Amino acid sequence: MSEVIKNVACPYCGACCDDLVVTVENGKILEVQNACVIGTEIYHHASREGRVGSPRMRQPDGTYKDITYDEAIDYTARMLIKAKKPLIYGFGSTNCEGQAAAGRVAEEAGAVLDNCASICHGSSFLAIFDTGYPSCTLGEVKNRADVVIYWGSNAAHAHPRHMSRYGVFPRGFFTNKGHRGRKVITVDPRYTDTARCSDIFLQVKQGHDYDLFDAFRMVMRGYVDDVPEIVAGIPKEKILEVCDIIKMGRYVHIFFGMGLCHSDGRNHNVDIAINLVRDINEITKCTIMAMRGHYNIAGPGVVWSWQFGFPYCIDLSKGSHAHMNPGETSSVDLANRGEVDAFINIGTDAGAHFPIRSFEKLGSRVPMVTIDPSVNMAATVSDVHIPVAIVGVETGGICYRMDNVPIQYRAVVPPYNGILTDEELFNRILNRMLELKTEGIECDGKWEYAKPLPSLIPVKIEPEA
Amino acid sequence: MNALHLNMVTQRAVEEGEAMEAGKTTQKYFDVCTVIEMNADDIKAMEIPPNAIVKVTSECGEVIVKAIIARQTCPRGLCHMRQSVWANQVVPPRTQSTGEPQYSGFPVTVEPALDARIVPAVELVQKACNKWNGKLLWPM
Amino acid sequence: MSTVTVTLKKQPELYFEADLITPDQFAGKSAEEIGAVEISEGKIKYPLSTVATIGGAPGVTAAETMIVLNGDWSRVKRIGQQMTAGEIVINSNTDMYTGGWMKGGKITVNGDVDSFTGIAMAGGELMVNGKAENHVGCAYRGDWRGMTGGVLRVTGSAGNDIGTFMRGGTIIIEGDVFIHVLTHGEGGTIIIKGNVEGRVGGQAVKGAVYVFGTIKYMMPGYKYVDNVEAEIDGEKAVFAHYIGDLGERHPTSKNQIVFANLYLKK
Amino acid sequence: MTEYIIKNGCVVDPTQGINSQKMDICIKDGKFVDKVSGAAKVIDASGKLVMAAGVDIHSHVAGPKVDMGRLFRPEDKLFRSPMRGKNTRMEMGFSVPSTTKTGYDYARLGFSFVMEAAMPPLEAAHVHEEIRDTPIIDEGAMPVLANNWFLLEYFKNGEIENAGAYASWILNATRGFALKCVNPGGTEAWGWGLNCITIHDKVPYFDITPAEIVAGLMETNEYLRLPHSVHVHANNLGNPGNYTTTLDTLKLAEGFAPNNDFGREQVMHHTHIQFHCYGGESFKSDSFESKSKEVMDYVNSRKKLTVDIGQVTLDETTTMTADGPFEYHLTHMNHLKWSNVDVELETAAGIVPFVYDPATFIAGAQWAIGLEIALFAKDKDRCFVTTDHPNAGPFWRYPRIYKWLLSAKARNDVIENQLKYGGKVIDRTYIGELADKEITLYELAQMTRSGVAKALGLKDMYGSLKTGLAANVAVYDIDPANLPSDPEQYEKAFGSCFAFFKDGILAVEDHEIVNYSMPKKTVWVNSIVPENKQVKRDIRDKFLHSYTIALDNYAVFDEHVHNPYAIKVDITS
Repeated sequence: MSEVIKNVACPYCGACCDDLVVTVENGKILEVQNACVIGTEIYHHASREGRVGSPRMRQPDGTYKDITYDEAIDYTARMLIKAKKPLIYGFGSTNCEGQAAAGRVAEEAGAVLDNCASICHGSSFLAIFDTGYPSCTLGEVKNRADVVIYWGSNAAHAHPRHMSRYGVFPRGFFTNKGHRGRKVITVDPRYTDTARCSDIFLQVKQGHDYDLFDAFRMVMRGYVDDVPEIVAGIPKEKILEVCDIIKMGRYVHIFFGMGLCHSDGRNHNVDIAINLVRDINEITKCTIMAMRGHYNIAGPGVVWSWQFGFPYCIDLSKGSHAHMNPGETSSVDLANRGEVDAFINIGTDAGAHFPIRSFEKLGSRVPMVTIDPSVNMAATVSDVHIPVAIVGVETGGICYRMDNVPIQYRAVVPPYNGILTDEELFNRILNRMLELKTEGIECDGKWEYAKPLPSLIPVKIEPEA
Repeated sequence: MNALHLNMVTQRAVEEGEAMEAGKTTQKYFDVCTVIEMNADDIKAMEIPPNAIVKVTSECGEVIVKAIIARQTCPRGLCHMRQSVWANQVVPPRTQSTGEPQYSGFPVTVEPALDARIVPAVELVQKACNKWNGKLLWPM
Repeated sequence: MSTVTVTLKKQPELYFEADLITPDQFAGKSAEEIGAVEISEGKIKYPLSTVATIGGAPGVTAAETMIVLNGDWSRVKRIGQQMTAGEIVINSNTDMYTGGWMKGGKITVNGDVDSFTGIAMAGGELMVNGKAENHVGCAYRGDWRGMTGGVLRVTGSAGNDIGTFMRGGTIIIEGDVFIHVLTHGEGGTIIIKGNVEGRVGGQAVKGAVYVFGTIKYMMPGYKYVDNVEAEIDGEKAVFAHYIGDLGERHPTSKNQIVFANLYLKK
Repeated sequence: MTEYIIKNGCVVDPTQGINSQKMDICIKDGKFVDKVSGAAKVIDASGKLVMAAGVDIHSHVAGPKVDMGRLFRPEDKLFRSPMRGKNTRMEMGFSVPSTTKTGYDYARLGFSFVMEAAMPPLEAAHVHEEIRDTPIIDEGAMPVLANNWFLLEYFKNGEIENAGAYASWILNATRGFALKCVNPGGTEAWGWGLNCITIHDKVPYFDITPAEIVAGLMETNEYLRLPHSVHVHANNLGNPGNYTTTLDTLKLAEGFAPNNDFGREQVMHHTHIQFHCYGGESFKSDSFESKSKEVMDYVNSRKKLTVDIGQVTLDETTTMTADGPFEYHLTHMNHLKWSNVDVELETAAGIVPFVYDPATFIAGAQWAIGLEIALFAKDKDRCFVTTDHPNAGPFWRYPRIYKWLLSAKARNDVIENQLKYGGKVIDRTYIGELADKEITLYELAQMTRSGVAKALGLKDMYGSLKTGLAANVAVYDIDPANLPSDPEQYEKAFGSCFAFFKDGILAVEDHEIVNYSMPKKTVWVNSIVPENKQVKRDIRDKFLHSYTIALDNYAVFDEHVHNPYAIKVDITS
């Protein structure tokens, strides 16, 4: 008998659409309704042949051999204890319960705890540290906003249902004309599919958003005459036209994305955007929101802030207190500088998404464990790969949407092959660490690193056939 | 045929997102990510046909991909690669001490390499990590 | 002044953190006690004597103590952190946070430094005979109180974020700088002898920047007002004087709006 | 189970009229008992003060804005966090402590129950996650409702039964404890960048006034017979001259009478009233003045009101409130970073760091006003010590406030030596008139224990040493028979209790946290009302058209509520 499960929240992007309808039968997913193409793919992936059903360990010939959870947990626990400064990075697709459990493990391990924001909206965190975050929940945009700006954000691709659920098209309480009542402005160096849905497109010169924001702020502060004729490739008259739309708006909202965080200046592109929002509030209501990537990438920021006071890049190696300073304690910098001696890649794929010049310094030098439901690039070079249940498909839990609203996820099928959830896995790693410590295993400061198991010596490169 | 010096951005595309969720070892992921999106006039200026194979070189590496006319228009001088294993072969790891690599806005040289082989993701990553044993364990 | 010489013998696998290598910590201590000062690498803390040889003796107070660091300190962070008096001479490159939160005394680095040099510096003198990376004399994350005093000089080039959230003191970069100078500044002076790529004085409320070279991309929010002649860091020159950032808030004093000032050598 | 006897302590318990009597307190199976066997573990409390564990009526300790306060202030941690103890987890943060530090610090102060002051219903699951990770203390949380679209509409139409049915649904859905009112109407107006300053300003579109909202909430509260009264943060917080708004708001209580089975006597609790007792027209010392006397004269004359003080502690702290427009106003005064979250259909929140600098006149005046309120209060069972943590200062400064209240000398020391404008503060406030006034330990117990528990409707759970109640008790290094001559001893003793039992489990022994893994409760009110089809329809409709999450995903799932303890209130029977 097939069963229809309603109001299922989608484990793909930060929009966390919670209106999916999933049809299942005998633990298999038959159909997914309401999801975008990417979300649909996640559910189908769960039922696909060839999933990893057991922890596996890399062999000398580069193949993998199944091991038990106990063996995988013991390896991970020893690695965490022995390493002088292990890095636990990822959590893009982990629920908050798993992230909280990981926090306890990291504290016990004296690890650096970091999440994907480190290479994504980390710059936004830096900006929020410096200027704050005048924001709102997505319903405010839906119900009130009549001017919506997508700045350096390609929602059409990265958050496929964002525009229809929140940003552009929905009819809300005070916005019952839907998109006809909204002015939509996109700022991007490329004419993206998001720009195509907009009333106005500002083709900013790549890397010069900061200058354009400054010009906007000058207009808001009344220095119209002093604005140069062209700023960042945009003619002054166009800037003034957009500023007029903003000033006439009843409720203005800015969504910003990687275009700001990934280009020169990083956090300052965001903090000047936030300062523009402060300026606009003198004239009319305005809020801003980071287009967070993964469905629960806001989660670790929230959870670790209450555990340690910092959202990411948390160095717990001192044991006495937590320290955070991105640029030093951020995963990519740690990798670049050779500052960690063990690596757990969890719920992400550093192998695919770090610059290879950063990742190779981890992948070729330090013991590595990947915790992820699927085979990803990091898993293909890890010493141990531990599969876990897919959040939102095989286990529920709390996840934070891009606006930090907690969304309660549901399991629609049981975990494949009885694999563990992230939370169960981390709790068992913690228990094993405590056991090992009572057995006298410790980080003893010997210069050689905890020896990799004999079977894990890196495979020698053969010349290409 | 000419080489071009362009400004590169690497970002998400829905095709890449969908393929990624299907699996990074799949043919689908390979097909949608091994491309560099360029302005049609830039491709013309290189004197290559669209969809020709090119070599993209940055300050820190190189990668072989197909040059296509951008699905989402790039102005001249700007090119785009979908964030992926291939894009990250050339993304500079420098972070300006913020933790974030230079994913967008770095100079690249694009030159024709019509006979070059586009390398699968696993091979690229395993080679970089000194863990390549000569065969793909995850056939596409 | 009494001198302690510390020669690093053992290199870390990762990085050392040496926030306890300051005249304040060394003053009045015996050789044995200095040898017991902790230097950490990740989770592990080593007595200094196990990784370095120590010679000489400190003074009774920090002000009477000079520390000379020999050997290779390029993988050592936090030297001179929070020092209040005395002197440190580093005959080597160093890593991050050199002279961070320092309040007094003098540090001389005969080599290059990494990022966060002189972070939130409040006083004293920090001299780098080499180049620096990013975030020179900047604020700690989230703090609106950046560098508040002292003099920080780098003879070579520097990266981005020079004097972010600066409120006082002087930073001199003799070489080139990439982007972001005096961003969010509310005081202090930054002198750049070389060229800057851009973003000079963005979101600055108050403070002054002198640039002897060129600025490739000027912030739109800066407005030319006049030419001024001044002697800056021993060099007399005529500067084009700009005020800004017009996009930022500014206080008023005696009914006059107070801007940040940018002086670009003509 | 383990038995304990706290021997020879000097006991203060206003709920039994015990004032500094030497007696033993016995604990068995987690409860206070009359006697224990000879096997009981002895805690020697001779020469020490024994009180029921403290109860906090208003503290921002868990939830989205508290966490944003942590997140966006890394500098609040830098060089300002204690080093990790031997048996405890890391403790991070000065003004907004991490959850572990929150639990530990409350235990060190000898507190057993803390009311989270503002829970946005949409984000209730977040509050409960943090409660799970806060050790030792029992907690409850109050959903913020005074700008809720449903209630604005019901109040506008005078539909109290519908309002009651909705409020009851919200309490159950969020596992909430009481009806919280923050800047009634003003926060909804903030959705358009506006505010409601007086209680008669109309809310845009909804065409209702703050006065009608507050009255509606009181009527609803008594209709539902809830343990706690409406918990009010009035309009016009923090502005010079706002005391008239405060009096207008307090007077709204006159038409209502308490209706409950929990022994609660008030119909309105006005929180952090220090921020609402300002006269004058500006913050300048020639205009600003204290109106604490005017407000407290009224409060003293009305049994139906309780207040807490919201004492300024003269620290660098982090302000956070559902009063969104106020925080916007504040960021324009100090130019520091500003966070804001407008929550769809419900509420908002703003967060701004703030330095109460003793070198400014205004911080000194605010400091004085809080103490005046406590000292003017005639009935100490109706006036409670808080800092509106972390708004006026962090909660772990309570011992310092106790010191200022217990010792006139300590207070005068601040005026003379710490405040730059002590003289001006005396001129513009009443603190000089109260120069000799001191409270007693008995009164302190009322203001931090018995009175608080009664006002919350929790007198049968907390704030008392009566036999049969859960054994929550603290022992301090103060000898009531021989009070310290140095007031600093008060701060030291109350800041680090000698021993603390949570539900009969020893959490603090000899000033050290020895156990933080005991079960802790989430106390909530399970309100039961007659079935109401209209309200059900309205809820469905709003979720269909206005909310961005599905109705089925709104109520906190059972598995996300940690160790729930429901207080059932059924008005159908």
